[in-house]
Amino acid sequence: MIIEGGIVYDPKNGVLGEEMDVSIEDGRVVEESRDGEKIDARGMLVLPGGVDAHAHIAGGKVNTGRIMRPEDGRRGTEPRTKLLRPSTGYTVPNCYAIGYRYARLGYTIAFEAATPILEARHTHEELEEIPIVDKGALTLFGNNWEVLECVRDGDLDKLAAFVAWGLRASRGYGVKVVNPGGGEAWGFGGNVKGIDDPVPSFNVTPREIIRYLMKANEALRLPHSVHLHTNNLGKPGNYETTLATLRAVEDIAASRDRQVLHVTHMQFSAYGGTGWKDFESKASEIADYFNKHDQFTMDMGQLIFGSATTMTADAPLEYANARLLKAKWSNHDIELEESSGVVPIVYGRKNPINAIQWAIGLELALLTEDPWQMIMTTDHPNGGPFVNYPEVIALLMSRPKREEELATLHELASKRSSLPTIEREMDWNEVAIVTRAGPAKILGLPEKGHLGVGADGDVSIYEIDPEKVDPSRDHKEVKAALARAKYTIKGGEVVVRDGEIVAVPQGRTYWVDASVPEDQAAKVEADLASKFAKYYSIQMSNYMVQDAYVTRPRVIKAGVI
Amino acid sequence: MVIILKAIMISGRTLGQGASLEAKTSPEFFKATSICALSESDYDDLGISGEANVLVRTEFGEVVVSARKDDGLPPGVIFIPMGPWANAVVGMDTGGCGTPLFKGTEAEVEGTKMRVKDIQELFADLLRRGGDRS
Amino acid sequence: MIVEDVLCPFCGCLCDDIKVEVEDGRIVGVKRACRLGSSKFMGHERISGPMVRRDGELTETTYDEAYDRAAQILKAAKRPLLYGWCSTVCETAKKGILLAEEVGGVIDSTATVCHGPSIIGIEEKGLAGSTLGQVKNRADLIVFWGANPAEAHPRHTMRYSSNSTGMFTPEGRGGRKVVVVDVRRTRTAKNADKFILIRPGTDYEVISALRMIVKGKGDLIPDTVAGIPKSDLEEVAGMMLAAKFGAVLIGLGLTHSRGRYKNVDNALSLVADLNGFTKFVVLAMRGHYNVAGFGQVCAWETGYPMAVDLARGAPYFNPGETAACDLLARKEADAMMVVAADPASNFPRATVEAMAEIPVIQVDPFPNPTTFLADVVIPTAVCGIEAEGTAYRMDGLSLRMKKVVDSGLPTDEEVVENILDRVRRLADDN
Amino acid sequence: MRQIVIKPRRGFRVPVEAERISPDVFAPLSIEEIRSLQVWEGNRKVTLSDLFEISGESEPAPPEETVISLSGDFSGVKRIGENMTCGKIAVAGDVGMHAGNGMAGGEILIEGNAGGWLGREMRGGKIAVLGDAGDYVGAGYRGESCGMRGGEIRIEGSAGDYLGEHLCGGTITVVGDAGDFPGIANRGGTIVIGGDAHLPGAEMASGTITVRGRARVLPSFQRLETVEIDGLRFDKFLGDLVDGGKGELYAASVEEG
Repeated sequence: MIIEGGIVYDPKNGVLGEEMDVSIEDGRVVEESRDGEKIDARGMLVLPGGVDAHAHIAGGKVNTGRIMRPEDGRRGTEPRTKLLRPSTGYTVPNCYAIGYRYARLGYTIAFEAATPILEARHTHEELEEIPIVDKGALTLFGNNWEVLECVRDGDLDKLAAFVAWGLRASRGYGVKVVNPGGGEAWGFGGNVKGIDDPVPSFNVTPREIIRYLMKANEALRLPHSVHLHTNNLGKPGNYETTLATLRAVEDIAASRDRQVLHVTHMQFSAYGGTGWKDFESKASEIADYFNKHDQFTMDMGQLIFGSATTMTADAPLEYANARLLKAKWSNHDIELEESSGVVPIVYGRKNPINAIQWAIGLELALLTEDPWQMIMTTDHPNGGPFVNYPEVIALLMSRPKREEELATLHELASKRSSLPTIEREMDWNEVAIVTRAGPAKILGLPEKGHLGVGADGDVSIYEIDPEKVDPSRDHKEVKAALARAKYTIKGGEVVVRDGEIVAVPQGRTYWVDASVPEDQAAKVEADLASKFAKYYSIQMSNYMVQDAYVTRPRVIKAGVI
Repeated sequence: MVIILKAIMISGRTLGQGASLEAKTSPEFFKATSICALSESDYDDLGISGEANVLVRTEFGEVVVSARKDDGLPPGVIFIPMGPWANAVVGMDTGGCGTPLFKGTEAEVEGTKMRVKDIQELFADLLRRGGDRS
Repeated sequence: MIVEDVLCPFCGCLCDDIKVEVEDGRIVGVKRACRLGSSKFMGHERISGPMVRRDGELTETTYDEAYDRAAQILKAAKRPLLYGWCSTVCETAKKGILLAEEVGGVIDSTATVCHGPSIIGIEEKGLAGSTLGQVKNRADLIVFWGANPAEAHPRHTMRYSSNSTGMFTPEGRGGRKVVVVDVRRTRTAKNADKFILIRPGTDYEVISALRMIVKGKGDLIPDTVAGIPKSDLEEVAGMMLAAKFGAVLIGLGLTHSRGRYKNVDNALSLVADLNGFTKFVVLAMRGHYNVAGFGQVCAWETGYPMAVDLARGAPYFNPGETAACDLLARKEADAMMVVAADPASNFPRATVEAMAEIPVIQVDPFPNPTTFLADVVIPTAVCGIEAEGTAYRMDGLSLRMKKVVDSGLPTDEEVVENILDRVRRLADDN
Repeated sequence: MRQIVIKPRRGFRVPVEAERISPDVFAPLSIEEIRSLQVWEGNRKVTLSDLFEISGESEPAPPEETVISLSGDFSGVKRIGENMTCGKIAVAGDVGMHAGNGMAGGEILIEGNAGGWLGREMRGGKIAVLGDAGDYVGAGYRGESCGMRGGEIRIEGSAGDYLGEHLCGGTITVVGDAGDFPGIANRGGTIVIGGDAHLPGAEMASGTITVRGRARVLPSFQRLETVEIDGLRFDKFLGDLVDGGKGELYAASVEEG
């Protein structure tokens, strides 16, 4: 296949809006294709397929969201066709809608952001049903008893061996840490209040948990860094916790050419104020810190006005949300491992808190100077559904659009954030970084997010001419074009044409198989055997995700050499 | 004179019914399921004894089942294990939520000399009705 | 040969520690299973072979003819109902949903006569739950409300709840309080520290009274509530507030009684209220071993957990309108396919009469009254014993069921897939 | 006024979904175009005239001047008058579920009985039923926090369970009995029940419910005083206190025990 004459942005390979051909053969980008299929992309924007590094798209929490929200299910309903299964849902779409909607946006890979090991089988059952895109799942470690005990005992080698085991057991891709220690405390209805607040019964602190897991992550040379949801997330004044967390790990070095820590949906962790009354943005403090510390990355967690479904392993936060909003509340604690919660929410333009939150996400993205440190996300569906990515990109590219929006919001959005003063408008190269090249690098996916030879043949083509359209002024055109890819090509196959799905291949599931020394693995196995005998409600032999649940794996090797 | 007891009928799982749940044509299922448990006082009030049968009647139908004493039941509540005998007297209204009222049907109970129908007999009249079988 | 750690395909406990002894390809012994589970492992009478009804009689036939007949019936129907899906694995459910899409049918599960109202309650309030192991390790108070695990889930108390031991519960039953609320003194009630006998159909009022007491408004409620002295309710509320971790385990006593899903709705609110003071979770005591699994699969595939109407190609969900008993009560279904369930036994008689008037396809290992009404009968392997696949425990935990022996029979999944293929071929012919 | 008369050609065992039967849809169409509107009978797409005889003036008219007369048994026909904003539908007979779904204006008169979910998520207009109505009159869709937000529903007979569930506005009058949980989770609507009711106003936050017959009242309602309305004495209750509600419940007679 040859994609002819498009305006290509490929930041990783230094291609900045050049008119050029892209050739794909056998699913990969090649120098020159002998294959006859030609796609005329003249006058169109050509990007690598989009990479979503953080979204809640599969597993127990997501399905709980669907089950408790039939009122969401009926939004976005589309009947089946000869080619497609039916779609339902807006914030919690069914599996098919997830795949189709990513593809229509030009996205070709997405990562489920939080999977407990015990329930990973369920996550994979759903991932297998999501069509078209490649996917993977990050595995939760931050409240796991085995982790807490290794940290308490100061046994880093055993911890690394357990992380490797846990990734294999869950067929997981990376180490996710959510409100470390807080999830365990929630087992008896408590929480931790900061990084030095000890976890009940285990005598370890969140600081220690984070540091140890980061060290284990680097000892295993995992493709992705630790992926952290900070303590105190969602609370006024939490930027101090966020900065304290980052300062606490400044001495840890990355084992690979990538960040040493990814802090996710930073919008929810960049709050000032002592309560909701004096709630304000501290995005500039966070961004300043990131501008001086290039070993850290973040994603936005941008808020989208309207309906959302919050879902997170941060269960105490969700209980607080539900009580505050008088909303329906689901909680799910997972024995020995995690907790989680799901609460629907409607973000209102005239709600001062929501308006400030909206501004914070944009401030973070625009004040962080290096786009390689930043990923565009909405923490789907916490900040809002991923189908709104074109809206977010348009906001990042257009100050006039931001001003138009601000004019419709509660005035505190302008007063309690610096957004009105920010002039920066991202260009197409920066957009390509924060939606493609950056997340691929941050996740450690060398074949994704670019169009160099050997890359996966994942390409998105939009009907917008970057040489003619001024995104600042023509932001509506930008948003419309990005919402409906002219073509999405997945693994060399055209899956979207003119915004419609034309083929439904099945993507692959990434997981990381990390090797560890046998003696360490044996120590972990012995620990776990005892835990299963005494504490788990199932047998150890029935625990690990079987191969039947990952039918098209792409296994990445890592580990202690 | 026939003594008629007014009661609330509930149905539910029992061990015996459950153990033969997937052997519906077995004598074990018949024995475990075609029964009606009554409180001791209700049982005695009916003037029955031993292996007596009772006729349970509701506005939705009637069924003959064999009576049992159950010291866990309060007077005025009768229990028939979930299954076709119980369902012979349950109404089909789904209360707007898809689920019939399996517990809480007002019933009348009386002693009877009639035999308990076995499972084939219970469905015999439905079979004859058979619809479009082409 | 002993096969270890086998999952039990009976109730929602989905015990996964069963030892099954196999000799010459037959099961000769079962260890650790309860009476319900053992009975299933040791086997029952089976449907002898595929059958179709000819001249009013079920007559043996080939699988191919049975599949053809089934496909023709479904294809001809304007309002086919595809029901069951809970005593089988998730892989069957996936194919079943696809089949329902293909024939424009309504698909519903046995939850509709079980915990369907609990799910509708969850749609109102959400579910503050946990895995069963969390209860085992932490709960110092267990409340069984309208649930009788002693007969319905015999190993529940030992493995997961009142009598289990765990990290923070080393004393097991001795370190726990157990409260039972029911309309009769069940075997479970006899083992309780506190038993509250309520009148049938008054659950909602009693829960509201408890919520008032928990929220410190007990002085506003009357001295008796539906016949229960306020002091009894105050005692229960006191036990709840004193608990470090309480678990409310709800049964069909709530969902099958007057108030139905609103009873559950209120129980969920009680648990949410209690979390303002201490830690509480609530779990539904699901009946069939994979009734939870159908709900999960149906939710991720269609967006809704049961009672999904696919007549217009887009999923529509409204129990009360689109549940199996609704369609039959209104006699609107014009064909029915039953997979791994026995509605003829489990639905009200008047509802079953509607089944007798329409063509019925049965896919099941075992003969039962649904067989009496069926026009096509297709015997299958028993999932979890003769076929592997996925099942979800009552708490939503997914596990892989094993195949212990070979039956030579097609699996439920294969049967549904065969019918689906034939339906598609019929569609192509038109 | 342009009148369109619709009569079923036969009975419907399989339900018909006919949300196109609405003055807003009919208004700009000729009679021939109306006949060829698509409806569903179960899983089959058919035209309106496949199922119904349709007569009336051929020329389009504004929707507010469009009257649709349904004559015969429409109990198997769902979603009549869905989302209508003006005009009138008159039914000489019964109607199926979801009549007047999301209705914003205009009028529906049903001389017979109405199925469940009558006036679901209604925003304005009037519905009158001379017979009985099913469950969920003026309620919401599953999971939503608001049902009916405005308009009026009057039922001369009795109503089923969950009358006005999640009512966020508007008025519902039932001359006969209501079933279980009328006005549950009421958030500001008004309900008047001429007959009896079981557990009215559960979880209500605001609004008013009047039961002129006998009511079983939840223990979470506080009896305030006795008041006289239209010559009838009522016990006035405040509730549902379990959720800090400030709704008013008036009951002429209270079931004890």
